[in-house]
Amino acid sequence: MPLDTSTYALAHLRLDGRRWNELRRLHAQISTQAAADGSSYLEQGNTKVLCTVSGPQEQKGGRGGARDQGNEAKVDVEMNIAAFSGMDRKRRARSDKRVQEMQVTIASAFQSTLFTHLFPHSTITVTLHILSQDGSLLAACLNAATLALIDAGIPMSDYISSVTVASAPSSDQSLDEMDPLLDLNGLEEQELPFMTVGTCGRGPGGGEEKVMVLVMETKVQMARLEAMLSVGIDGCKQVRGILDGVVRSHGKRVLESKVS
Amino acid sequence: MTTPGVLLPGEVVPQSALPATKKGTLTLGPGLHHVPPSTISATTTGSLQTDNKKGAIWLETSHGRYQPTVGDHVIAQIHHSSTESYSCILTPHTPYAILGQLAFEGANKKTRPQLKSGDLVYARVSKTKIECFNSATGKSEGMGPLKAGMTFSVTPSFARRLMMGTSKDGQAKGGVVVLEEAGEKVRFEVAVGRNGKVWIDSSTARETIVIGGLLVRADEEGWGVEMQRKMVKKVLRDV
Amino acid sequence: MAITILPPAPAHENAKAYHGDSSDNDMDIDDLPSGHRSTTTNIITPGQTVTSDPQWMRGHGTFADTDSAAIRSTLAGTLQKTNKLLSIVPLRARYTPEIGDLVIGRIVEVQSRRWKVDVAAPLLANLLLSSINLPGGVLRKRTSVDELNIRAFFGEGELLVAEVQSLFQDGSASLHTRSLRYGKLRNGYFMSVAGMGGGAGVVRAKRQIFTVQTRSGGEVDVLLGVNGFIWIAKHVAEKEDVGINRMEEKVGESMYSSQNDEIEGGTRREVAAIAGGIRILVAGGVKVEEGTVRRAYEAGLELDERERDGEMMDSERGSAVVEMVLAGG
Amino acid sequence: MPSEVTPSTNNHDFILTALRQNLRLDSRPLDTYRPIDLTFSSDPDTYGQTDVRIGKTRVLCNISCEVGAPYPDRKFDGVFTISCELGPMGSPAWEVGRQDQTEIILSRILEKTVRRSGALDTESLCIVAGQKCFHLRADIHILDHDGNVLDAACFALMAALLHFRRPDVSIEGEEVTVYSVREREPVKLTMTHHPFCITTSFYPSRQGSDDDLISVLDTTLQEEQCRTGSLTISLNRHGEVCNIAKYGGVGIEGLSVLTCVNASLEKAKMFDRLLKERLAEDEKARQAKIGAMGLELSAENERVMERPVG
Repeated sequence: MPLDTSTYALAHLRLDGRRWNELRRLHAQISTQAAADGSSYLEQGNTKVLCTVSGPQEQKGGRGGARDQGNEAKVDVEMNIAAFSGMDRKRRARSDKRVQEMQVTIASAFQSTLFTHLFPHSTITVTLHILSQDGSLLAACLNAATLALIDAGIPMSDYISSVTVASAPSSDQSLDEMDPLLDLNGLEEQELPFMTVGTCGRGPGGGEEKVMVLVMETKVQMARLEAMLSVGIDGCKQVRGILDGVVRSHGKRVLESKVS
Repeated sequence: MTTPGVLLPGEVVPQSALPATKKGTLTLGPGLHHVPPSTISATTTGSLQTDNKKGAIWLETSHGRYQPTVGDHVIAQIHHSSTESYSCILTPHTPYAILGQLAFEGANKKTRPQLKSGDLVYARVSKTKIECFNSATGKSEGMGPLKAGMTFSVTPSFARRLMMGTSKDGQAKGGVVVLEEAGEKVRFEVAVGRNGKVWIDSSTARETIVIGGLLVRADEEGWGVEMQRKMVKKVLRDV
Repeated sequence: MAITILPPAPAHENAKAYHGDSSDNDMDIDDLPSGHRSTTTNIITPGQTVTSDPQWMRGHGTFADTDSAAIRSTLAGTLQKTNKLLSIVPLRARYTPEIGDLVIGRIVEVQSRRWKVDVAAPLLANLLLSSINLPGGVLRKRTSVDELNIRAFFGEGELLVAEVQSLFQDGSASLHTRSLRYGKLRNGYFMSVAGMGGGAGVVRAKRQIFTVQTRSGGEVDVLLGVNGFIWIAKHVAEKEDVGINRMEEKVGESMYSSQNDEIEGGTRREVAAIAGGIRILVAGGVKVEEGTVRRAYEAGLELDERERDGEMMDSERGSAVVEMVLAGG
Repeated sequence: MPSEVTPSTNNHDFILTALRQNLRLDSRPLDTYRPIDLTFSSDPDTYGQTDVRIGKTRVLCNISCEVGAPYPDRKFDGVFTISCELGPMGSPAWEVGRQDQTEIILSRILEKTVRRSGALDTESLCIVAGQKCFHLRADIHILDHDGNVLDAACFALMAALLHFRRPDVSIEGEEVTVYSVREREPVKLTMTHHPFCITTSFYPSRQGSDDDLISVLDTTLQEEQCRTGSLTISLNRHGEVCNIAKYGGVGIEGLSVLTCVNASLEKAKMFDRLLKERLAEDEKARQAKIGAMGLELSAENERVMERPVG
């Protein structure tokens, strides 16, 4: 569906009224599922993701597999995209390469952030249910998984926070420049070249953020990458702040009600 | 020694090629098959080798994967350990070789090497297992865990040629002089496993890479003795 | 009328970004009393720098920054100080076995000389045939017949209570049931409360096994497994003064029976009442231990009275119980 | 049975130590590719079959096409599918019918690099809108896996697409004629740009630190097994990036991503030059062959000349 993004150049406002560097409403809860070891629910605009973590637990099935794993836990990601989550009711097969790619991305991103060596030959299973899709799906999944893994009490070096960033024609027509846009919704994603950036922050006072995940699948001039990347990393920092707030207020609630 | 001819599977070894022995018994080595009453045919491709003294005849092949034989020295990689033994990899995608936890020189329950997954050992194939000491004498005889260094992969036959040693007149029996030639110029440690692994450790990474590279190329490109000498000289001059 | 456009407000105030920095954390470490039970009240989140003072040692839940000597957290939880050792107690985590823990587990696999037991830990626990009481006497030697009849003691899916005897290198537990208090579980009700850590769940306490005198169902045993598994069963009267000789008989009698006894309705109702009380505690984020369980049961009884008089709404019951438990503590 | 043998601790440590001294096992600089060899099918009637070797890695790509119906929602586009085959021939670790992570990544990256970036103009494959179009199929077989399969497969695919020629068609009213190779000179595909994949691998420069990373191009299998992270960038010689993929692994600084992109541009230009050279050589060889054949088949040649060139 062709969409007119040219209005951005005139008003400096995006389709949903946001400025270029504005995130959508990011709302999250943790410990939503009692049965799971860790769980979270995350809304990034209209993209809604439910995430549960089970494990670390001994590998099911053959012991041979567990032996081969050796000295660290394996992160498994299962993604379930609900048929009603998109614009048209379409069931995405599990064998869909796009879904599998996202699963691989999330699994390997956490494989290197979690302290998996503390749990030899076991598995950490992350299950993601996508309830509604409106852009930035991979980013929302990474954020939700981070929260659920924190809830499950699995040690990690830092939050992985993620956001999408696009490159849009600049408001200044005279210059042949492009403006980066932060946190895309579904319509913008179809129109503009964009990438998903996921960083592992270093916390307040720590060093520089490291890019853990970087996925781009649309054509863009390499000169624009720098602006996109720096806005993306900055956006990740913002997201990290919000996620941290969620964890803290949850923690506070838990501590308030406990007796010792 | 008769001139070694190349045989193809199914070809019959000519009577003239058979070694003449005093006892009249003939020992068949790998790659040969005896069809009674007196026909010997090849089961694989290779060059025919004979040893008149022992009355042995066999086919020398350069292909295929290593088949463990009792007495072979091998370089094994620890895969995982269990209470009584280590499971080791001799060649990829084959069942594990078993190395007893106590099959080391002077090892007992308290003092035994603690090997982790991924460590290397130089060991010898015994009947059902591999071991890092001579079980008859209890001595390590150069076997045991290999520290640092780098292993290079060569064909099993090249590894065999490397281990043939030199004959009385100082000629390399296997026709490989890379290690000897290189040894004159640089100091390094080496262990050759019949499973096609050569472990080299030298004081600098660069030397190790150069020597390993020479071995691998000598194997892959089939260098003759002269060629090997030339290349060793040429390459080591730069180091 | 003028139209103003308001920026979308977060639904909860919890979505507010955390902007504070960690510099203020350094100072309160010194004020924190050392010890097992005391932790800071502020939350520490993954990646946060706990301290950059080199005098502290890093414990569980922390890691050292590669560039500086700073100790950073890997978990979301509270800070605990043991002398010079700093560790983070997670808000919630899977159970990690420790020697001496009383746990309730479920057999998942029977092997040649051992059982694999699910104790809700990262790895399955081992129960060796040699670490259980064999029928016919504690002192009896294990025979190969026992090995063949291993399923006669425990089969797949059966529940047991045991103690963590030792830990393997990879962190998995080895259990034993060599005490009359331990062994197979029957005549009761199993429930599991999630995880452990700084939040809700079963805590390690002096007494994990206790008996509640219920109003209408006689005595009911409550077994609180440290791993979050709980067993509530009809109390079986112990024969007093079980001498070493009598013990033999007792072990032989019913130790490994998988047959449940007939239990009267009254006891069943009381078992359910205690379970309900524990569930309310967990939902309210209250630690599960002997005191709280007893108080929750009593609070339940009291509320039943009031309800009969029409004072209470059903929906308020949960929070009322929590309040009464906390008040009692 | 071990599914894949990981390098021993000794080899792992050695490779890292060597890399920290700017040394590699095959004595080439860190940013240099192994010798790249590209051959086309020697049969003058076969187009679009390439055999790429980068060191010991070997990839075969074959393009085939047939006439079929377009997708109902894309009436003006032809159909283009890429299929990757990672069988036991390439590496004993790959089983038939079992999907491997390498396969998912490989097919997704090729899909993004070539299909989504619009390298092939699929509209040019349309014959009659909504009814007939060409179905183009690229089959990629990894024949030997010694690292850097991604770059090799992408190069093989681009080479095959540029080499391929589809049968010519003519439309007269309702009637569509598809001419065989013998009847009419087949037509080249319309390519909009030529993207190439370049994978950079990362190694820690100090034990236990992720801060300074060593970046290495064109890794062998052993080197690949020791790496802590990788970044695959697809771009053409004009610097248009059409895919960046960094799936987890060690974290890298934003700035080094840009450095990698710049370094990759050089390599993309190198690939592009190499491909053009080889295509020109092949073209020449083919012309020579056809010229030689032309003398013998002069009668047929004349008939071709009579036809109006479509």
